[in-house]
Amino acid sequence: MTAMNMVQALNSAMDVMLARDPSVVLIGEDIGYFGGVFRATEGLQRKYGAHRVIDSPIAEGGIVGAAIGMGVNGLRPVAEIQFADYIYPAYDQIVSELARLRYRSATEFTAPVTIRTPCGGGIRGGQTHSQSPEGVFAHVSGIKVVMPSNPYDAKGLLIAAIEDDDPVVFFEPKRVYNGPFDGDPDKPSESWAGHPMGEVPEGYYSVPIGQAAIARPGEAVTIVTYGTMVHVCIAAAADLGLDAEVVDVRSMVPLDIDTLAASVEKTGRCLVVHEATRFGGYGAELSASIQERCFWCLEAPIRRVAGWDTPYPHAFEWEYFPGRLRVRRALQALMQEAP
Amino acid sequence: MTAMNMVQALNSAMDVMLARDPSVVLIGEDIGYFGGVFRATEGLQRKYGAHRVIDSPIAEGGIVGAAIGMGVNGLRPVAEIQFADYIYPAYDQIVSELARLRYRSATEFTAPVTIRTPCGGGIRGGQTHSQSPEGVFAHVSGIKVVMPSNPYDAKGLLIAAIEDDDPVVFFEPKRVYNGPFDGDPDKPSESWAGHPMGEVPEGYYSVPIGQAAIARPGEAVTIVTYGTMVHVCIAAAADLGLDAEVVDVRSMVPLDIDTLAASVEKTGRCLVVHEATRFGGYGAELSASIQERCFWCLEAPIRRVAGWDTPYPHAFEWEYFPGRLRVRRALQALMQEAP
Amino acid sequence: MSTPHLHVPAVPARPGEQPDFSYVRLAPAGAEPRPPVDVAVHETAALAEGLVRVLDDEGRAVGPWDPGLTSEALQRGLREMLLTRVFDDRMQRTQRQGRISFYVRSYGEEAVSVAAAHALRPRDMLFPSYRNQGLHIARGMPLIDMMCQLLSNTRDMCKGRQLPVMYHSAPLRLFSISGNLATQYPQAVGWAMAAAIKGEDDVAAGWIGEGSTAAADFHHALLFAKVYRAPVILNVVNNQWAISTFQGYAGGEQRSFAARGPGVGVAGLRVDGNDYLAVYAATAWAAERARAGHGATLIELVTYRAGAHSTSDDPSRYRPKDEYHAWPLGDPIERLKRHLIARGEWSEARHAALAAELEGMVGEDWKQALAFGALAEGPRLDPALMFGDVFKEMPPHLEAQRAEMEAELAARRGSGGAGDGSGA
Amino acid sequence: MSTPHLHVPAVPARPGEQPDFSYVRLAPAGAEPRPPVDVAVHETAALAEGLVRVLDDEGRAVGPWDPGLTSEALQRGLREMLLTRVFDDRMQRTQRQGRISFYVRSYGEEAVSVAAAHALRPRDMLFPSYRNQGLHIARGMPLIDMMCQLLSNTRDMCKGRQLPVMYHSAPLRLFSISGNLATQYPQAVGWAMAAAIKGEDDVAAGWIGEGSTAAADFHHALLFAKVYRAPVILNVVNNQWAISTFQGYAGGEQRSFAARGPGVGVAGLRVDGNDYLAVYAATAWAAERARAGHGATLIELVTYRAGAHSTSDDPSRYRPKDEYHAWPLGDPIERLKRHLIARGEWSEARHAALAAELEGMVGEDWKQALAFGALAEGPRLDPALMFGDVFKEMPPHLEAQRAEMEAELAARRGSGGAGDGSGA
Ligand SMILES: Cc1ncc(C[n+]2csc(CCOP(=O)(O)OP(=O)(O)O)c2C)c(N)n1
Ligand SMILES: Cc1ncc(C[n+]2csc(CCOP(=O)(O)OP(=O)(O)O)c2C)c(N)n1
Ligand SMILES: [Mg+2]
Ligand SMILES: [Mg+2]
Repeated sequence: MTAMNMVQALNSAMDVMLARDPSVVLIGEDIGYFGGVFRATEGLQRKYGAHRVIDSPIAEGGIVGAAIGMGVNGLRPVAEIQFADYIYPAYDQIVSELARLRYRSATEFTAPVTIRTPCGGGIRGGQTHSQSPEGVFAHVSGIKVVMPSNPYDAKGLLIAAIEDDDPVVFFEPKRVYNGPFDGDPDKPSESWAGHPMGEVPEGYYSVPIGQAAIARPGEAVTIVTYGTMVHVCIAAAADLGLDAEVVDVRSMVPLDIDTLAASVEKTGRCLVVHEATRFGGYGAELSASIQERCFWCLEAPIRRVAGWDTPYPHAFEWEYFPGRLRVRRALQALMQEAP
Repeated sequence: MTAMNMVQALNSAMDVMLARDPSVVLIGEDIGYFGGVFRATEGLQRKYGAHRVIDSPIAEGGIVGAAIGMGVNGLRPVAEIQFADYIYPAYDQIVSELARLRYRSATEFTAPVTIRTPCGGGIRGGQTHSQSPEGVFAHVSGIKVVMPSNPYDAKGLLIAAIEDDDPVVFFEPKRVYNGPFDGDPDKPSESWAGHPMGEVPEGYYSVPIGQAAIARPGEAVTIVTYGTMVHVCIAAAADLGLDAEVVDVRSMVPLDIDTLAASVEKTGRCLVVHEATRFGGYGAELSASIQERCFWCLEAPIRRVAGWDTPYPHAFEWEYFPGRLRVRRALQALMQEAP
Repeated sequence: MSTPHLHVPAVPARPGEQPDFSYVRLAPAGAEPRPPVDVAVHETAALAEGLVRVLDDEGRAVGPWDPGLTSEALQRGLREMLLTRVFDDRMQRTQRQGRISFYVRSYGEEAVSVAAAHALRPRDMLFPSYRNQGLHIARGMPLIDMMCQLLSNTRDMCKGRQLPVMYHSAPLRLFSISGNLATQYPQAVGWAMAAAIKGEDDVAAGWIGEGSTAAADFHHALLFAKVYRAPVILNVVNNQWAISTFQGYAGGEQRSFAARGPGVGVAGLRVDGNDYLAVYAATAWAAERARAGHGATLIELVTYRAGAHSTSDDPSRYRPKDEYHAWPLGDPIERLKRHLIARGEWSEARHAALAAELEGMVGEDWKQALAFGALAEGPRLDPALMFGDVFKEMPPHLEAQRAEMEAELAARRGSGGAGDGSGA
Repeated sequence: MSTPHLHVPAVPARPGEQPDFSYVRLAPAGAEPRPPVDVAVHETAALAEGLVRVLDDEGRAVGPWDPGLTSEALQRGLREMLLTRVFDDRMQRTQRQGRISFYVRSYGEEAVSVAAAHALRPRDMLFPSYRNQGLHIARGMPLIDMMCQLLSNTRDMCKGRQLPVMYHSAPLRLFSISGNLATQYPQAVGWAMAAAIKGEDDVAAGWIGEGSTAAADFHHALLFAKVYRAPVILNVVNNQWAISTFQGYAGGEQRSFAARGPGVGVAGLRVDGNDYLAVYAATAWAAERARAGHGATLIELVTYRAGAHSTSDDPSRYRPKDEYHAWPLGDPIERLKRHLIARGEWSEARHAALAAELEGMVGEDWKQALAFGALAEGPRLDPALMFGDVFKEMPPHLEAQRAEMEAELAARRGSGGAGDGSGA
């Protein structure tokens, strides 16, 4: 075990897989010689060559289109989209092709492509470096969607994604690249060192896709969340001294509804929290499917805390971000709720 | 008033607006000389000229990008995307630009673009001519999303969309272009003639965006749906002799939650129905927000009926399509549900 | 200075007007030089605006591009082009009879696919559009397999999931056809990049129509092919029409589509697409160039969509009915037949006999295919197949939905309902 | 025949290596002909691979492209290029001090924007990228307005919604800058199409970097400009780098970016982007061509990104530190200064005085801008503004969310929490 931050853990996952499997290749903007704008691929081109760690033109649609072809020809491409805000030019290749190929060819053609992309705000990136578009991928049949909240899961899930024969869109909550974030931007930023999930094996291991994790066990209320918000929610519950069970969804598709439902059946109350905009977001699916499963055990309506339904405003980042206060207020209201 | 089918009503809406407002232009693939693959623009190029009814290259992203520029320069473009299945190449221009322009420029630049696109299945179109992607637009802050279920609303809402200074994505449920559809493909297809909503004024009128409609008043249960499924749901309720209130959402964004909630508060039970795939779809938002508003009046969990979470399979269209039987079974189960 | 107005591309002839192909820039057969395969990209600029032709009006093969094929090879070309047409005509008829839901013919464009397939190696990977069935036929896909796909019957290779004509074959290296235009183009480039990464000398080839060059994927494909010098052949089938839209709206006014290649830095060839020998020679040249590591070639194949866009289309609404007769590049089958006859290796009689043989063969196969069912009358595959292969392993939510559907079908059978979802 | 391998574009020099610009194809000043503005597209092919230059190494203006500007016009050009640089340097420093969160300089590329702005009419619509601040300065956007946007303060034109440098001005016809590369390109073409539709003789001009030519929007823009002969000028600023990625990865190997124009059917010019006179002349030529109804021009402006990509970038990680000194096209300000001095209309002393004046001016404006607040220290605009202008009228769900946020802020003030969303 070594202390790694999330970027190092991701780098280690790709390093391990490039070494283990000659069919693994990386492609993306600025990922090669430079090592990526967030340094996730640092040193990998030097180690594995420019034909396996490939600098690409600025064409997200071309990157994914080419990656699909590579996958069809026996490679396991890992494409980096520099920011999730810039994944939309690739949306057609992902939705119409990557997600459909196995199905429409009745398994004769498949492309095990992993698409890594940093998402989320809290880094003063403004509306085009802060988005969380997981919802518009989770709705698409045929792709798996994953978001880790810590270095250990990041490496294990990324290895699982690369080894997965299905396409995976892998979202990286960049606000927690360097350390957990409890929602207070004024506090000196924490590091992963010392955090239990910052202890990462150097070698190969994987975390199975399709399983949620109990980030904090509790009895009073269930908070269903993922990514950066896992840490904010734990902090908010702590602020209130509330014995909340915080469930880290981790795998958005397939969803581990059983783990979520078991928790809600136990607590009787549920708060769904994500950073993405609220309306029509992934939290709506969480709320709807939990309600369908747990309706008769619910002691109060399932509530959602999310980013407001506006673009991510540069100057009002901390009024926009669903921080500890917003989560606390929602928890307080939820605990008080009664007919 | 004249009897019009939905295609004629849409054609009439564009005809009226081209005549009323010289800034209205149409652009799209095969829409000009040919009049559109569904004939929605038939005769309009001859009437208004090739510089106002513009045949375009096969580049959905280019169509929307150019339409935005036209909008910025004072025109009111109505872009046709030939099938909703082909809107994804334009997703970036819609999400990153059209939806954001007013906001990021603090109103100095706006583009009142309307994007019309036929959606939905039941026409043996297979997986690339049958999709209902409204959910991936409803999640995007800054665009309005509309889907009419009949000729009267189609014309009124399209005129409202064209006059709206905000961008509107206008989905047309093509299965009901020529007549209402109760879900039985073996019955001779009905025509709009004689249907009350098939009576359409020739001239100018509009149906306000942001208002749901009660397609069938009732007391026993609320069915929240839109597009083709409005007719299927009415038929399914009739099959059961169930006094269901069928609410036609019509405007997905902004959502008229008050009308939905009022109905559910009255009936105590709610079924959400759409043709789009279920997981992460727009129905999840309907379920989640109705649950938030009406939890304490709910006598049973809110259930969803939707397309299965697979691509739209050509040969199994009627096993895929959420037909009358599926709606009926869900209604029966819902009415029986108890702790 | 003219007052400002929006230019819209001219369409030479609309219904009722005289066909006018004066806009098609021609060149005599044999006129274009054949450069070495390592020629510099910019030196192909003239070829990209010229027209590579081998068969002249007398049916002779002339000039440096003559691939010098054996009589046997030529007869195979003729046979498979004719088979493609016979197959198309028959399938079109069955669609009219309601047996299949949709069909797309390649009438008039048979050389584009058949000659290319013959010029490539079996290991080379093909990324077709929906109008390249000649590739499948030339690669030996059993007609029955194609027919069963068209019928969405119990032997449908797509398990009922795809529209007719969306064939695929991994063993024959024919990529799965997509309903989304041009998406296969950057995929073909990526496939070729992978071959280069793996050190294999396989070549990829992709086909799209001229209308599809407007798609972003065309740009991405050309760019990636240029940047990584990918061993890929990018074919643009310029059949003048994209449904009702004339090629001028794809940028064809006063500029060839092949010229996009040199513009970006990819070799470009403009080729007589109705000349089997020219298509063969151009494809062979591009494949050799790619295999030798000199990179990609953009080949524009000038042809004409002699039929409707598909069985859902009626071209008489937007172009003169008899336009095809005025088409200056003739008919690919007629021209190769004429050449073989000129060589003394073929005759009208043999041709008639061949046609009869092929029609008989297709008829036979059709009978056999029908034995496996048809979408309308059944038998059909198990609808539960719709839940398979969305993912490699079926996740719980799809298991649950499959069970729901099974229950629904059981209920439907109970209520004696038709296979219609209404259960009424 | 080489064994297959993936070609990757060569990068001439990495950190520690000698700068090497031998790949930049040069031409002597005055060498390129200046065709009439109605020249046929294909006749611009040579110009698209050539290099339009006016200022020679002695600072003389030579050749047919010399726009013959007055001393007054030249001095205005010099002044506004220098002001752009002074402004950039000052804003960069303030970013270092943490006053603004992010900044992008145009160091070394000032002529690209300033000369173009001067060659266009005030009614012409400009679609800038984030590195064209020279356009804003040349069009007279008050520096204070730009500074307040950078500070996201109480006078921020973007109401706090945008990253620094994402300026806009409807009255000055400067389009809102997007963080998404190249999206403005097809919008510029659409704007120009609308001008033509309305019968107005306004021209649109768009700017993107060479790296952004890889984006689909570049293709759509060129194609629509070609098909509808739109009155638009499409500028590609080839500053050799896209963050850490060398222009070869955008397709620049052995091919100019301007050549994409003639490839598609749009006139192309490759221009010395550090030559104020050449940029001015090329822009004026393209504008005249567009206004006369002859269509679009793709202008590649060959320049060098002398500074970091942005304040978040450290170029010493991927290119030689001193590369700029070896750049063969020199510095745009130095070259125009030299020309004015050669004409006897300028002097080092006057230049120094001008620099001092502009620095003073920028310093003054900065003080005034700061008076309106700064993102870090405040005062800031009302956060409730974040809910405005998502739609023209605020829909109920946003009204409700605004109320929620107001309550949250009240609670935060109550708990004496910082403006941090934590309330801790
Ligand atoms: C992305 C996308 N947009 C639109 C369509 C609808 N469509 C199907 S075929 C076609 C015309 C294609 O013309 P062309 O590329 O010239 O090929 P051809 O049919 O002539 O062989 C169109 C517009 C589609 N299938 N995909
Ligand atoms: C669609 C998209 N992809 C990626 C990015 C991230 N990005 C910002 S600037 C940049 C490099 C652009 O280079 P170039 O176009 O040459 O412009 P320059 O910065 O050199 O002026 C990249 C990759 C983006 N903003 N948008
Ligand atoms: Mg065509
Ligand atoms: Mg650049």
